[in-house]
Amino acid sequence: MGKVYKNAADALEGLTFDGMTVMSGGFGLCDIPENLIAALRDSGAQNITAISNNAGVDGFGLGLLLEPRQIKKMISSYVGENKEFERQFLAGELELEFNPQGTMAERIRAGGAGIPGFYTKTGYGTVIAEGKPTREFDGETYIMETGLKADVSLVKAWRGDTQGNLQFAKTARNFNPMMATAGKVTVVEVDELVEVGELDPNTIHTPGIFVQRIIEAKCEKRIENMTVRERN
Amino acid sequence: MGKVYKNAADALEGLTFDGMTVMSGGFGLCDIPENLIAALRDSGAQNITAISNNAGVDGFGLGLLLEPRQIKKMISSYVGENKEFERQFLAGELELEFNPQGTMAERIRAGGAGIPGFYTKTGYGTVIAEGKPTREFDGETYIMETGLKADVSLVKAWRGDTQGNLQFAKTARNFNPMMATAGKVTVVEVDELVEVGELDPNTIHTPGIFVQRIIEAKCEKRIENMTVRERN
Amino acid sequence: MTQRTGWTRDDMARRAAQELKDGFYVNLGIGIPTLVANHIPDGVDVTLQSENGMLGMGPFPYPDEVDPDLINAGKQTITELRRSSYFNSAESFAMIRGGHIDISILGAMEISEGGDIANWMIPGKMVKGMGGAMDLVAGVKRCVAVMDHTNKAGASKFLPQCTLPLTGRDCIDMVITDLGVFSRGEGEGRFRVTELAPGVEMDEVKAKTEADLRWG
Amino acid sequence: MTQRTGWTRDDMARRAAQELKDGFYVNLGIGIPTLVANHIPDGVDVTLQSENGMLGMGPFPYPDEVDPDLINAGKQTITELRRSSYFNSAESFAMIRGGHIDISILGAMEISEGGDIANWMIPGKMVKGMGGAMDLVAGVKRCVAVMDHTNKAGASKFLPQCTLPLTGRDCIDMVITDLGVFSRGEGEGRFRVTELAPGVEMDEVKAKTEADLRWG
Repeated sequence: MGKVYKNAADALEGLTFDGMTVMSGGFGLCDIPENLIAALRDSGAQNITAISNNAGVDGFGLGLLLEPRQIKKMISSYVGENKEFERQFLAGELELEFNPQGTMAERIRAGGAGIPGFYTKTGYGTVIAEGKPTREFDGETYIMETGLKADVSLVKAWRGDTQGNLQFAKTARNFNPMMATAGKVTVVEVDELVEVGELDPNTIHTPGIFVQRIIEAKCEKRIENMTVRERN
Repeated sequence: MGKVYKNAADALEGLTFDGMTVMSGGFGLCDIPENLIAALRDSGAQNITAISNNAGVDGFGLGLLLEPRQIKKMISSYVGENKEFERQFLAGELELEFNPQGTMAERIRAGGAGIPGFYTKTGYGTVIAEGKPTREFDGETYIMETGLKADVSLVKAWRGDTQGNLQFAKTARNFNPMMATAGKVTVVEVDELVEVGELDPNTIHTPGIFVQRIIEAKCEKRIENMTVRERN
Repeated sequence: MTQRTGWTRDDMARRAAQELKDGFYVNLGIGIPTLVANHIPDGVDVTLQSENGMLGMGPFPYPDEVDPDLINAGKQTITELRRSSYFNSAESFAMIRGGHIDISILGAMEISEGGDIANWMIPGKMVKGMGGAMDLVAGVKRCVAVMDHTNKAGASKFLPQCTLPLTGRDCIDMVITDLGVFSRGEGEGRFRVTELAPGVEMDEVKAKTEADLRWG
Repeated sequence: MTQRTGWTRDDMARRAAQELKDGFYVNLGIGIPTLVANHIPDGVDVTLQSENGMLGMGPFPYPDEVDPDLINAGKQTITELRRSSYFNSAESFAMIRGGHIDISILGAMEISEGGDIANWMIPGKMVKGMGGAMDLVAGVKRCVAVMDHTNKAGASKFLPQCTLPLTGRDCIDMVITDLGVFSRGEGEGRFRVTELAPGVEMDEVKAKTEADLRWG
């Protein structure tokens, strides 16, 4: 029952198929599961529905899957740092479902938590609300959003132990913990794989129950928008 | 705008009133906000609706508020370690609303997260579902539960800094973090009050935004059910 | 009274422990299910969840290890393991409700032939509450109920319909009693007798069971 | 073209910063709102939230401090403060949706007289998405929009109804433009002119505003 796999290709073995739904963690290019995304591309799976806050950039992140046209549909809150994405979208080759970022985060949490639907004020009165059930609470109208799940969730963490307990670094946490809960199978790449007992049980962000496979892998960690100040 | 108060009485000053709704953290007697509960009793507030997983024991925890009959209604998942509770309930002096423990935890989280309602399978087909709206998702029926909020939340944490950032110890976390988010005003007692910067930002369980007032206080930390094994 | 045949409480716990598979995440209820932890087969590594917010529950502490901040859902003092992690109650029940726990073994007052369970209240008596039981039976992947087959008066607790208020509907996959094991697969309506306790004859089971089982 | 009167982008940011009170938790949008951080009044201590999962956002890093694991919602590299805390996106938006952020200052393409805001898409152009904007305007206690009063063609951006797809309905409490400040209190339908930028006359505001304000 070991959860530790040799490398990304190994970790995705038997999990990929045409028409699959994949969640992919990260925010912008910050701690995306780089190696697992590349292995998913190499698997050749087609017609993927990808749930990810962003769509990567050309040649990196989910951009890797866009070029060989493996993605059929994206569910995201913010895209378009990516020329190939724009081209496919404008040519009608790519479906796109925008979710408000908080709604998306909550839908993923709900999916993992066995909550099939919840009400939110976000998007009421906008195109986002079109076709969605509404309900009044205390005189205010809310729209119903549904839980999201995936066949496979790809997650990037800072440290993980051999039981799959995870810690995330700083703002690299973002969508990763919820996605870990919402995949039928969750595969994780970590900067540092440690023995069980090395992580303080009080400071684990994702308990190992949500993790089925884990690899240690080197990450490029690209910076999308380097902004610095001068020392005076 | 300092959040640090001298003691429990000081921290509740101006917050208590007849008919108020109070959330009180802890599980059993494990890390309940002992000192704040005692100060709430001393405030003399009447007709309190108390939201707490349990109701304390005679003379400790929420039991302190039961004896002087300050509680009108309890929302709990498990009670009755408490003779006075039983007496008042059987005499019809105390209203009691049972919630499944997970539904209760999620209702409190929802209250703090701006989610007025959500669907769950828990309790479907039981008395808990009576009178609640239902909805089908993928052929299964779920019941709707609503978010819970409080006028004041009383929370017990292990360590807190002067900005209200909190850490909880082991299983003493329980309901405390969600309750911190669901109070109009959240008052916290900690074992250890530290300076800002002493807690690792990566390991904070409750960010200070949810905490309005904080005190350091000595806790008795009663053990409800001491169970040990022998060294052989 | 004749000499008792069938399983003792400890036997039932031992039999329930056979349902645990290597790598499982497990929630054990109070009573007989607690004893299951003593009978986990060799080579089977499971992680115990405590719904008040812990994975990787360890054994009871030695007297000098007792920590008031470390208790299980029965409010007993416990210990942590190297693999342990802590989380809040909302996260704990997200885990339960979301189907992440592989198996729940829990006590029962009554089980119906359709897999309903009643184990939280007796009308007319002081009701303590359902705690996490309703969430567990609604959320956990597989639920195994352990109970005596009959009550003290000899009446069947395995019934066409539960007479006590339900904890959950159509959620029990296996029932282990002092007389044997009763199972139903995914999508099967009724239970089959899949095992008899030593010395127990099918006739005795039939005589003591009001529920309509698939006897064939 | 005549010499420009009214506020510059920096002036607008400075004016917006006056809305921050000591102890506030604040979310700043991109564009002019980002500049607000440079103008926080002395003696006012606020905590900046970044919706990708941080409270206590610090200034941009020195070149040798850059950390790829530490970015803001605009994906810019930032730093942490002693008070900082990190959390996941669900927790971050629970904070926003639950009304725990005191104020959001954000850019706008159009504002309606009823407090609607449009700031995320222009039909016919490539749409990048709303990111967290819809959650912010729906959830934060008080929303202040900062925008130029007119577009490059001189047409009013303060309108009876937004012509662009909405980000949120009836959610903006104050509008700061290059011409002045427009406010409405809790439960008030329309905005009042509460302040004019230096050199700006009410007639100019009236001429450049299509929205029906409470001019009185």
